[in-house]
Amino acid sequence: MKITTSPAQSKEVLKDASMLKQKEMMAKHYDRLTNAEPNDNKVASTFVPGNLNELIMCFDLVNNLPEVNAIQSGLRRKSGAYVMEAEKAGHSEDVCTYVKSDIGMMAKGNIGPNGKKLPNPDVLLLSYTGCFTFMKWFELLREQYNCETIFLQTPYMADGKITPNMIQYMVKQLKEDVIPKLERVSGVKFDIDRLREYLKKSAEAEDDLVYILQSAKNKPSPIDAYFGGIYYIGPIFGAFRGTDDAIEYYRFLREEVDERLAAGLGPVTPDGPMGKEKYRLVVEGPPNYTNFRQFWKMFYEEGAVVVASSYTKVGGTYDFGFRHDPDRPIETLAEYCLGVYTNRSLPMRVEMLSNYVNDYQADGLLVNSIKSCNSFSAGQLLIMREVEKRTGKPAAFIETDLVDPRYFSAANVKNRLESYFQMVEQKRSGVKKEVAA
Amino acid sequence: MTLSAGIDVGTGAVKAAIFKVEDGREEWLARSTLRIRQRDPMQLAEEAFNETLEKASLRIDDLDYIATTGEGEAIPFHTGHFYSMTSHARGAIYLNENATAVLDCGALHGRAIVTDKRGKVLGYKMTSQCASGSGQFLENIARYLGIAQDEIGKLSVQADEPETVSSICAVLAETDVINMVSRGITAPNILKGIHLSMASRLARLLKSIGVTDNLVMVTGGLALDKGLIAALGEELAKMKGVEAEVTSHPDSIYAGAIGAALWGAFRYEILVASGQLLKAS
Amino acid sequence: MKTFVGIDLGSTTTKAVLMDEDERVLGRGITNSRSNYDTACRVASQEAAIDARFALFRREFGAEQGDDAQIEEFLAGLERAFRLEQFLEQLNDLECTCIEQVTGERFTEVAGGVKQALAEVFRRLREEAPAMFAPGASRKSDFFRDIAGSRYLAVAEEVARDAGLAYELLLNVYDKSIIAVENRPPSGELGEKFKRALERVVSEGGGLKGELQQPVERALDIELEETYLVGTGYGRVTLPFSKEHIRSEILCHGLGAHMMYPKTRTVLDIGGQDTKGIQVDANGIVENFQMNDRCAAGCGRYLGYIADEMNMGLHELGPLAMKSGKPARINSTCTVFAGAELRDRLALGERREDILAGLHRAIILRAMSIISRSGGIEDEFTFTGGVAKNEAAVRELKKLVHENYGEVTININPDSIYTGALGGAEFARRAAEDRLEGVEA
Amino acid sequence: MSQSDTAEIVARCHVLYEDLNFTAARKWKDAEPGRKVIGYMPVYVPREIIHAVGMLPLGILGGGDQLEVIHGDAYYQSYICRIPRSTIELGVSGRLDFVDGMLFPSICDVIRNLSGMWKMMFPGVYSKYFDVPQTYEDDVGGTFYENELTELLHDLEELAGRKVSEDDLRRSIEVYNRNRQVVRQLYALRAQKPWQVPAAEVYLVLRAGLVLPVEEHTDLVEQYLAAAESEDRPLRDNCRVILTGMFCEQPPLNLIKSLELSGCYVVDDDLMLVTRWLTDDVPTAGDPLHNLSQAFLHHSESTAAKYEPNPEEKGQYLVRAVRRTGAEGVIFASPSFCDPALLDRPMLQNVLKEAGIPFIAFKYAENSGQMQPIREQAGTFADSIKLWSAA
Repeated sequence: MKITTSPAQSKEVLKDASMLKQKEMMAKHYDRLTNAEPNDNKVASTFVPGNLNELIMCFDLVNNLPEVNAIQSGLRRKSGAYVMEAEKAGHSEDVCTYVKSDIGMMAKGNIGPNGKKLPNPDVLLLSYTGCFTFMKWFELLREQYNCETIFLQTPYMADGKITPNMIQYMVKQLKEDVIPKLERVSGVKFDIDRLREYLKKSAEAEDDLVYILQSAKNKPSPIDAYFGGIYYIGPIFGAFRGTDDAIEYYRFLREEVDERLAAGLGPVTPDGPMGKEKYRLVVEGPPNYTNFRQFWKMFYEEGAVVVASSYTKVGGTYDFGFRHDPDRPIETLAEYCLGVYTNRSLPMRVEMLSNYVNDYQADGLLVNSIKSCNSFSAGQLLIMREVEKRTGKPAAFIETDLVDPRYFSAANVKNRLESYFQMVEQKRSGVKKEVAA
Repeated sequence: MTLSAGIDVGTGAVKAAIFKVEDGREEWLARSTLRIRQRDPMQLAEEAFNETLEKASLRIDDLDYIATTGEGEAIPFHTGHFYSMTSHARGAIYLNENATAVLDCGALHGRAIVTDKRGKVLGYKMTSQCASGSGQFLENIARYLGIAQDEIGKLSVQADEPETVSSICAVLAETDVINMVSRGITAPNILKGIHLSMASRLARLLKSIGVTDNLVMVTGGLALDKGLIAALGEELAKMKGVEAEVTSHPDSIYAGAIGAALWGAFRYEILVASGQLLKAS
Repeated sequence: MKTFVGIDLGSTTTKAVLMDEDERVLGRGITNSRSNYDTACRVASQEAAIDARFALFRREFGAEQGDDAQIEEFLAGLERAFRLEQFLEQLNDLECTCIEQVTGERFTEVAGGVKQALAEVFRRLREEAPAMFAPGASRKSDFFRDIAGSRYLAVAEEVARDAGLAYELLLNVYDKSIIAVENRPPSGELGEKFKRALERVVSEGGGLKGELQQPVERALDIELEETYLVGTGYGRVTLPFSKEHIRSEILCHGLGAHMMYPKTRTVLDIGGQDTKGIQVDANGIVENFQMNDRCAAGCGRYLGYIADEMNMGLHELGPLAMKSGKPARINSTCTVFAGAELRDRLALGERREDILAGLHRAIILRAMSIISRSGGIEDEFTFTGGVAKNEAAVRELKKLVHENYGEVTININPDSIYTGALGGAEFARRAAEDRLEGVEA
Repeated sequence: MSQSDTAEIVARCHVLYEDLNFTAARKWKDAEPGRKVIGYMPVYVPREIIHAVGMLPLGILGGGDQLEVIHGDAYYQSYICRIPRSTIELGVSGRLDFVDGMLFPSICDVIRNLSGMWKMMFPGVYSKYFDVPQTYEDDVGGTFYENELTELLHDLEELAGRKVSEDDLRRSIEVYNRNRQVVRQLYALRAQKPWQVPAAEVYLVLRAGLVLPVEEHTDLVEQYLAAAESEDRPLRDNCRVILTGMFCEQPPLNLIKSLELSGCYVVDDDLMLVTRWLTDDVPTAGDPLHNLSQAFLHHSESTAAKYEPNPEEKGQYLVRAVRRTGAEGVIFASPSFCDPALLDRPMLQNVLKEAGIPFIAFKYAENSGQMQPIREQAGTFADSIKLWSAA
């Protein structure tokens, strides 16, 4: 068992070796970003869902993800002040706090998690996949940075299928607009074989990711597929997909999970190995980052482990067989974008979550509804009801926000979670008593 | 010479003022204020207005312009109506000629206004939505804590470790406060916490309308709450790019009535000058 | 005897239910929740214990409730006398506390006058007290704060006017004192008070009542052992109980409603700051639930604000709203803006009863949404919580339930406010039973 | 055509506006067997196509301030705007039971997701998320959009059980061109004489177009135009403003009235954009779907739901509208919790600032009841323009 104490953060926090490794990778990436200017690297800002890391790498561009910056701000408890800063500048209280955290961060000097200034992007690659707000977000950034903005529209999978019209539209955009513009900005000629090479590497890491996420089908689950899952998806949803680093990380992680599996152990929490697995949950919706540990604790303290989550599919849905395909390099990028979780219709999401509840033998579905993200949140109450109906398992609903601490009410969330766990427990013992009688 | 009256119908009280304006000199002849307390505001407005007339030894016919503001649109005997931010802006400039920003802190809404030196409104914004940062909320909490209105400020400035109220909804925030009491947080620290959260909202409001190094005059029902003024000062000091100073005035509650009266006189003179109206005398 | 206690610590009131080994309710107690949760629990438990004594008296008489008119009359008299004793005790406390508050700057010149005025106020309050507890008298509420408060304010205004004093001063002294007095519940010497009350009843009535003294004394001697306690409700996290003594209010409300009406499938509870829709199965086990979100719009507290704004008692709102034939359309149930909306509409000439009726409808509409979220209404439907006592709210609820879910049985129990505490008490009883049987809790 | 006065026409429109059971559309449907009604949500759908297959396009813009929402709230958290919940309420309560299909155009994530909810909640009804391109090159976005239009046409043909010829489509385009012309005249008249054409009346007259057959609506607008021009109404001392930011959920009628009461004449607005989405007539010669696509790509209104590829152009449409109508200021009124409108707002405001055009902003919900804060803000705006217009 590789459990090490992290020396960097507060001393009591326990982390797996993989988490430390991942942290190193992230640190390296941020250094690359903040050193982009002296190193003469050009920077592309883009989004997690439908991000085209392989393509970006083809042009030697460094990938900067404003969403991840916002998450980092949330984890470092800076997002609250950033959001307020954006509101002071005239943004409404009502709108997405990811955007406001990013804008507030810029207003306050754009300092990254490593304490250094993040570079101004040379190009904004606006792929609005599964979320309309992205469009406004980059219009706002464009106003600020005044740099080239490349737009890639991913049609919505409203009818549960990818049509030839959609693929054709995306391929055309990529070939006629995105690639030529990226060539122009970077000064690097596009080499399709280079893209194929990266895509091959993506697929290799993707295999391991799927293995890791599906390990939660075991009892007890060796991973937490939500709180832990957020660490696991970091590299592949961000700037590492298509790199050797990612392959190595997921191989390493897979071994770690295998060790725990063999030993019949549960996930590792910030307070050490988790106790007895009492509840298995499927979680829909993003987490809260401002009170991440406190939030996680409400679960592991009660013996609740998340065995599957939709959030770990926002940067790509791999568990139904999709892999980046080097033989169809442009089409595969289009299919990847089309398939991300928030680009899927509500009936598709219901189907997916119901299957998770059944396949992972969960006690039920928990929806964490995020104030900021309408793409996720609008319709979640119906999703919840449908999944309940299809699986016969009870669901629960809590409300928080991604990075706005004003929307995290610990007492409120804990009250609901407790009620939910007690309800599951009561139902079980009710069943037990009936069986006994 | 122009004689004008301003009548300000607010949520808590009705204020009236009469002015004489001659060659740019403004003379405040009379004033009157009546608390509403579940009485008919329209009737009270008339009462307060009559009181000022009496104090100024004038008859209604002597007045050239009767201006209403606040919720006084329905007063039948008015010449014109000015909306409260228009009149508060003018009132603030009257009370302090350097006050080019105004924070009108009323029972339910906060209003931030920036003006030029003449009281011309350049920008403004109101708070909206939930009311956890409102004066009404503060009043409820104070009552709960057994503290009189006029004591709030004094206690608040004694706080050593203000406790912030987290909830967005006022009702839930009330529970927060009850929890604080049970955790042994002192009244000064609770009140200061509320003041700070109100102040933070109001400061954001000021910044968002472009207040930078203005002198901010606080008007409205909470203008005399020292605790709020102090908290505002603190919040503004924390804000980058804002060097604003906060001030108040013993006559701050009359800002609306003063402004309405002075705008009334101003408007009257324009109308006379442009020949749209013949001066009576 | 063994007793099991359920305490429901709500955001506005705290309720306690005392249960015996046979699942029978012995007593119920309620008090204002206040800044001090320990005190609220203590007072509610004490109130339940007092109520339990009356159940025990009845048992000693061998009578069921309502059986014997004479005994009922006697017990009612005894209760009134007991309440009066308690009221006078707290009134004395309030007076002392008020006088202590007359210090500091604002009183420098008027201290003497204020103290004199206070003495006069409390003299009048004491004088009128027996009438408030006379047979058939109606009181604004049963909480000391409400009874004493409303009378104090009225009497103080008169006294202040006569004495030429600022009413605000007397108001402030009261505001400061009432919290202290509330947090200092009446002494626990119940036996003594019962005896004094008994004497009062005997001295006023005489005759037969003398013979009843013995069974009463026997009942007073029974020791009530608190075998197991379960806490629930909003404030439960702050309760000084360990985890196994705490249940979520959802489970408690579900079970409590099931105990009152075993055929209950859907429960609506409108509390001070939250509204819950709960679905339960045939055993009272919760199947699903939904609560209001971060905003407390349309909860019980809303009516409190409205009552304050209209300067009425909470209990008077319903009856006034019932007089409306044409409820106003109210779209905002934000509690704090309720007052503004009210003023707006009054200014526009709308009638008070129509506005009030509209407000009641708005609350119920919001509750209907929450029920709908939790899965709708199935027969039978039980409505609990403080608002269930409000006839105007109930009228709107019945209408909307029937319009949207057809003919369903709607249960409303006069003791519905105790639903959560009742569930808690039953959980306590079961936990003790399980412990006895060695079953894991 | 008999001459009616404005009050009469407006009263008729008001009845249509308040009718949450859509009696007019029901009557149209019942008048002939086999008729079908296709509901659509804001902002834009190509109504010409629905018309060409012989169906009635029915604009569904939420429930307004008179609908009691009982079930709709069960589907949405408090931080989501109001229109989807009232729309669901309309559906669940049976008020849309005569509607044969629903179109959910690409507006935002909330309405997009509502399309999937509708599929699950009303499985028997045709429903489609109508995707539009956000890229405007003929070969890229244009081709995609033409394919989307073709798909919609095929779906509707199947639903109608009949084929549509190119001439049918051309005729429908012509009919809608005519409607667009009279609506443009109406807006032009109001910009010229706002006291003759109050904003609330224009709104009601246009709203009627969402539930009436287009031919009937064109007549109605013409009648109103004639009546409005012949009546003399008093000119008030109001300032002239453009009302913008409400591209989906519509404000309550009282809000529009309150603006004029507090001293603002509305000389242009972006209410119910579907009626003015295409800014010019659509050519009738040539391939009709291609023409519709071209009009969408190159001659359509700017709004928060669209991407603006050219940073120089961002918000310029507002400046142009101000110049065109002689407006003295802009009022931003946006639905609460509307991400696109509210995120767009700061950018538009920067453009106005640069152009020296005064503006104010506030939020509303379709069922907002308290107009006092709105009157106060609009009134202050009007005050400052009036007091200082010469200064």
